[in-house]
Amino acid sequence: MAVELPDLKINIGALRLNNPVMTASGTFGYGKEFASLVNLHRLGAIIVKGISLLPRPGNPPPRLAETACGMLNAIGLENVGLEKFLSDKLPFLLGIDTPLIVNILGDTLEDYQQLAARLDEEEKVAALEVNISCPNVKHGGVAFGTDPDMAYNVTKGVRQHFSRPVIVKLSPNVTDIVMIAGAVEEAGADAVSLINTVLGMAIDIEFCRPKLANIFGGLSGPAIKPIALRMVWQVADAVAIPVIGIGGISTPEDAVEFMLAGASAVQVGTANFINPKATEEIIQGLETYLTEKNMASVQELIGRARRT
Amino acid sequence: MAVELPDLKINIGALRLNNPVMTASGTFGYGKEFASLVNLHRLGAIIVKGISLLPRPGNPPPRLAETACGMLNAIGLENVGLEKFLSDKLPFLLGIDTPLIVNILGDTLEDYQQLAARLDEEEKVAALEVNISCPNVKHGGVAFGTDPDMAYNVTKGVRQHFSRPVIVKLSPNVTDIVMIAGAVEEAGADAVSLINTVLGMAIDIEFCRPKLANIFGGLSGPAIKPIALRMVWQVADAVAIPVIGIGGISTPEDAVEFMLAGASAVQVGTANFINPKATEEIIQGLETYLTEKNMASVQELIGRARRT
Amino acid sequence: MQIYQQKAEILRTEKFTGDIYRFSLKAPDIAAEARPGQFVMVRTGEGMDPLLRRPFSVHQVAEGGLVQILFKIVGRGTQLLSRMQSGKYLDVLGPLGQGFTNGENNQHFLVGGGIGIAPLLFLAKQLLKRNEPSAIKVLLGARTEDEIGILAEDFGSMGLEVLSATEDGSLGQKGLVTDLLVPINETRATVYGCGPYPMLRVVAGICHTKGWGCQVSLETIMACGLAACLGCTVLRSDLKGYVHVCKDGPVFNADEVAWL
Amino acid sequence: MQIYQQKAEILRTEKFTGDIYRFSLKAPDIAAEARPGQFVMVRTGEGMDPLLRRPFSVHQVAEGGLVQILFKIVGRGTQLLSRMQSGKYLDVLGPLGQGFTNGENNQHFLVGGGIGIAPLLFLAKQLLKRNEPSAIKVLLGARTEDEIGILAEDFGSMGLEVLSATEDGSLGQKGLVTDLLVPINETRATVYGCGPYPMLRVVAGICHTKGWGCQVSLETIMACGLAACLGCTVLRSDLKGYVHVCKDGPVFNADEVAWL
Ligand SMILES: Cc1cc2nc3c(=O)[nH]c(=O)nc-3n(C[C@H](O)[C@H](O)[C@H](O)COP(=O)(O)OP(=O)(O)OC[C@H]3O[C@@H](n4cnc5c(N)ncnc54)[C@H](O)[C@@H]3O)c2cc1C
Ligand SMILES: Cc1cc2nc3c(=O)[nH]c(=O)nc-3n(C[C@H](O)[C@H](O)[C@H](O)COP(=O)(O)OP(=O)(O)OC[C@H]3O[C@@H](n4cnc5c(N)ncnc54)[C@H](O)[C@@H]3O)c2cc1C
Ligand SMILES: Cc1cc2nc3c(=O)[nH]c(=O)nc-3n(C[C@H](O)[C@H](O)[C@H](O)COP(=O)(O)O)c2cc1C
Ligand SMILES: Cc1cc2nc3c(=O)[nH]c(=O)nc-3n(C[C@H](O)[C@H](O)[C@H](O)COP(=O)(O)O)c2cc1C
Ligand code: FES
Ligand code: FES
Repeated sequence: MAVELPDLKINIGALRLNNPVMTASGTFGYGKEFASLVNLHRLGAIIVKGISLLPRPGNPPPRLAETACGMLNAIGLENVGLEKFLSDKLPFLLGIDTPLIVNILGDTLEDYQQLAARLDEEEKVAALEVNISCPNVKHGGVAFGTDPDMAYNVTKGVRQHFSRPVIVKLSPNVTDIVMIAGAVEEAGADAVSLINTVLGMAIDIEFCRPKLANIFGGLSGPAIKPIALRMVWQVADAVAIPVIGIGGISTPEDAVEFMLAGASAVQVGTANFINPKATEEIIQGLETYLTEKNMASVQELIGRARRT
Repeated sequence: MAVELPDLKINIGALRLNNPVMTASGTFGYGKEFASLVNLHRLGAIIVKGISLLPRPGNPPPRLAETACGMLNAIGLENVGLEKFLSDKLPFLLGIDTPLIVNILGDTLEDYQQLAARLDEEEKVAALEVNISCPNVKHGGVAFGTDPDMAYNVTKGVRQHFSRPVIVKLSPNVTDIVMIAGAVEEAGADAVSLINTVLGMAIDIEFCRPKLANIFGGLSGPAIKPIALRMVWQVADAVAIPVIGIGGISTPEDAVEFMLAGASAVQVGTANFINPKATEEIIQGLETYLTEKNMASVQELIGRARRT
Repeated sequence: MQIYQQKAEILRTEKFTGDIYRFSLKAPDIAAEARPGQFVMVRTGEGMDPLLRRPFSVHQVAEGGLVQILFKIVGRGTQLLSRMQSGKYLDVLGPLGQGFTNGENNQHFLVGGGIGIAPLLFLAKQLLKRNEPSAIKVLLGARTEDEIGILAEDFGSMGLEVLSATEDGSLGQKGLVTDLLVPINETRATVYGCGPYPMLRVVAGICHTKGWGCQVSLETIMACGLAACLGCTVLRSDLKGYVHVCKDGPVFNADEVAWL
Repeated sequence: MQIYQQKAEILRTEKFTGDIYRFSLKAPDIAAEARPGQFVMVRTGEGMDPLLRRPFSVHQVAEGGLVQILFKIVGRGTQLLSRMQSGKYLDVLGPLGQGFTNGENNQHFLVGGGIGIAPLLFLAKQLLKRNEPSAIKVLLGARTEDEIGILAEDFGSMGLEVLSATEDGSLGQKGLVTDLLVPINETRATVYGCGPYPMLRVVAGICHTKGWGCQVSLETIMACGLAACLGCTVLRSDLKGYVHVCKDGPVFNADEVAWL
């Protein structure tokens, strides 16, 4: 008797994924870095390091600090820039039979629009993920993602210049993430992903100074999972578009939690550093969990804990 | 030759403490619970469980869930109420030669004012700590602490009805904690303490439901330390009144970090559960650190990492 | 009541079948104070993850300041604990909570389900000080023999009658421990129950029907064990408020709490 | 280049004085690929705290698929690691980064400070394949004999001349390892330096003055070791951008990086 494997396929708007497990931007390089450790073809989607129009050198070191069950990073959005991404990084990804999602960031609305327009020309780019946790240089450096109007405008701009799905990635450093999610939904986002890192810091008590040259950094890893899960729950309650859960996901059980809370898919971030095979193990574990629970499709998980 | 011990004394406005280590509200009961484990006379101050005008039964169970390097609680502000506090709990505390700070909470502005007025009559109450993370029932349940105007009004109300120092305890679940801190300073707070717990949740994947009956709960413990430290740094930069650091402090090193970031004192919360002797060990460890660093007074630590 | 936080040396570790372990800890202060039904809070490691202490009933106290705990691996904390070796030290807090009280009745039934048998050996010893062995019966239930086999022998060697029920019939009667309780005809008896909540609910029901005294030891998730966090609540029988397991319990009269 | 994530059995642990340990790990894939100067990322425990892997140079590879690391306890991760016993498995990722390259010059100076000597044994073996023992000299520095004593013997038994300097004079010359370098008169030489940043800066300066080749192995805090997190940066010598230690290094030509 043939045993039916559960169906892991999910859709994020028009985006069809073989399974709901993606790599979080900035934690998986441009894919190639993990080629000898992970079967890239097996992933739900690959999301690459955030790309800006021009290359960015990033922040001075130290850029990293470890914290309890977490880490702080102040990479400063170092990246090779759009052109070099297209010429040096994209060719390798063309050979990988997995949807590619490009994470974009900018200093201004126009930056985002230009990135969207240029990436729209590349068929391989299945979707964009718009990082709105960046400071808006024309608005005194307030992050796009902390103001509903700015979040609306960025989303709208990208939406108008990109024909395939647009995912907007939300910042957790806000009083009311539901309000921001609502704004980007209204602006035409096909999905939201959350959360980006939580602003934090650490101090070196020997040298009496912040551990990061940038003083502040983004907290990620298992420590932030409860915060991320809460926000996913709140947003999934409030918007009609799919929600992608991110934050501390390290095991299949973590991924299940996010899907039960209402996420249609998940991203694995910091866990890639600790266990480069995390994504594959999570995909495998999801299958096992569904089998044990006698569920035919991973879609049955989505929001299930909110219905009981 | 007599070795000079470093001086641990600090002031929070008019409040003079023998050392900067206090117990965080809700994690040390009413003091008596720890009497056989900690020398209560040795503490900088004792802050008791939050008191409301009337007793509160709190939330249904389960109220607790463990997370990575942290825990979630949804106690629901269970407490014995003002009268029973005065009749049953205060007498024991009168016998302890350590400043007593009463943490207060309410549903309305009037609640806070009444609490302040009644507690002003008790000489033993050296200061109030005003928990503004509670929902304002007259404002659709939005937490007082997430809106600068409401935070201002609560502070002002308490200020007018209490003659000794008023500490306002800030919620981290906001976009801009500096703005809230500024509002309460303007309203006459003598100090701010931060942070209260971070809103989070956890899901039981066997039973497919939130682990807490209340769905959401407050995240505390080492996991939130980087967030707390960042907020202390930001607030200490912006206000002139003393800042009291709270969040994941478990070791002397943690306490030093908060003081270097700008805190004049610290509170130990969740660590009391894991190591009931944590407060005493932290006091001892601060002394050792200062001795090793050749510092004569703990005051030299305050904000030191912000000056280099 | 005095509570101690002690670094207790692990003097002996025993592994039973069914992922059950018994640790003997050198904790003289706690041993001197502990009473049957009380518990200790144990750190399962040095790091911050897992963060919280884990509660375990005092399984027995013995000569030389020994405190024993009997535990089953059910998650990460108990897993870590099970790997500790003798010679290492555990950070133990206790004794905590309210234990069993000696029932007024002439017949005593100790009813344990699964790892819930942990505190009953200590209780039996205590009861034997004031009662004839014939007045004490031990009823043990488990999924399979593994989980209670050894303990059944321990009770036997104390001269107590032991009745067992296992779900798979591998020891004693096939069925639930509560099945053993139903046919018993006594007018005045006290039941001391310890085990999973569904079992205790049935035990409470049976006792209520028969008019017996019933003391149950409840479990909840705990953060402090010290009545400080207020996290370990269960609903009171009047449905109007809560009791706290670590302070008002873990042993309750069955009619103090709501059975949902 | 192939990178492996392996569960490597700890076959042997050696404890030296000065809180230094040498572990021999069974990691055949990594052993087969590793080159001197490359490193591995090791999980120091199973839990989530400490979270990140820790980088260690490949100290040696040996017959039977063995990879050795030599490490010093400096914090929590190395503390945990030091307590692991043989028979346990470590999660090891590697080999990573760019190692040393065989200098073109006829004289080779291996300069190690403190625990920085870790990768030099492997390098020495490699250089010996293409060079006479007389063309290779080892200069070791440390605070006190403890930290380098054993290793000095290892180099000696390979037939290499070893010069030592200790700050307390307990082994070799009293002073810094860089003091040993200054008086050497060679026109064409390559220095391979490994140790604390201040030492490497001096080494780079001396080599610059003397016109020698200079390769240094740098340390930074790392999260991934895979060129993915972009956290392990050091400033480029043109001051206009950064190199990444885990990908472009850990071994750099001294003139590639800024010396601040
Ligand atoms: C007063 C008291 C006395 C106890 N005595 C014993 C004893 O003598 N021997 C013994 O083996 N166990 C005893 N327990 C239960 C024991 O505390 C739990 O099994 C242990 O905390 C689980 O820890 P873990 O890290 O292995 O599991 P976790 O990974 O924390 O959890 C695994 C599963 O167990 C559940 N769980 C966790 N903690 C508790 C808890 N405190 N109560 C009920 N369920 C829980 C979780 O919800 C989860 O489903 C007692 C509990 C209490 C409250
Ligand atoms: C490429 C490379 C190769 C290395 N090879 C070796 C080796 O062969 N043997 C050896 O003993 N050590 C080596 N190190 C250093 C080693 O990685 C650190 O000592 C270790 O990570 C400290 O971990 P910990 O948890 O014990 O200390 P922590 O508690 O994390 O930190 C203790 C102190 O060490 C500092 N520190 C932590 N990590 C690093 C790091 N990666 N680089 C520099 N300083 C750090 C911290 O800032 C802190 O001051 C190497 C580092 C790198 C980058
Ligand atoms: C080193 C590092 C770099 C990151 N870079 C980016 C980035 O370029 N763009 C982005 O949207 N998010 C970035 N993130 C955020 C992650 O994608 C993710 O949202 C966050 O780390 C939370 O998930 P985690 O806890 O699983 O890591 C970065 C995170 C880390 C740790
Ligand atoms: C179980 C529990 C109960 C708490 N009750 C209160 C309270 O009544 N009033 C209050 O202001 N804060 C309360 N807090 C918040 C703590 O005082 C503290 O701000 C928070 O836990 C962060 O510090 P920590 O990480 O050291 O625990 C409570 C925290 C916990 C864990
Ligand atoms: S466990 Fe904290 S009050 Fe009971
Ligand atoms: S350690 Fe992550 S890029 Fe080098």
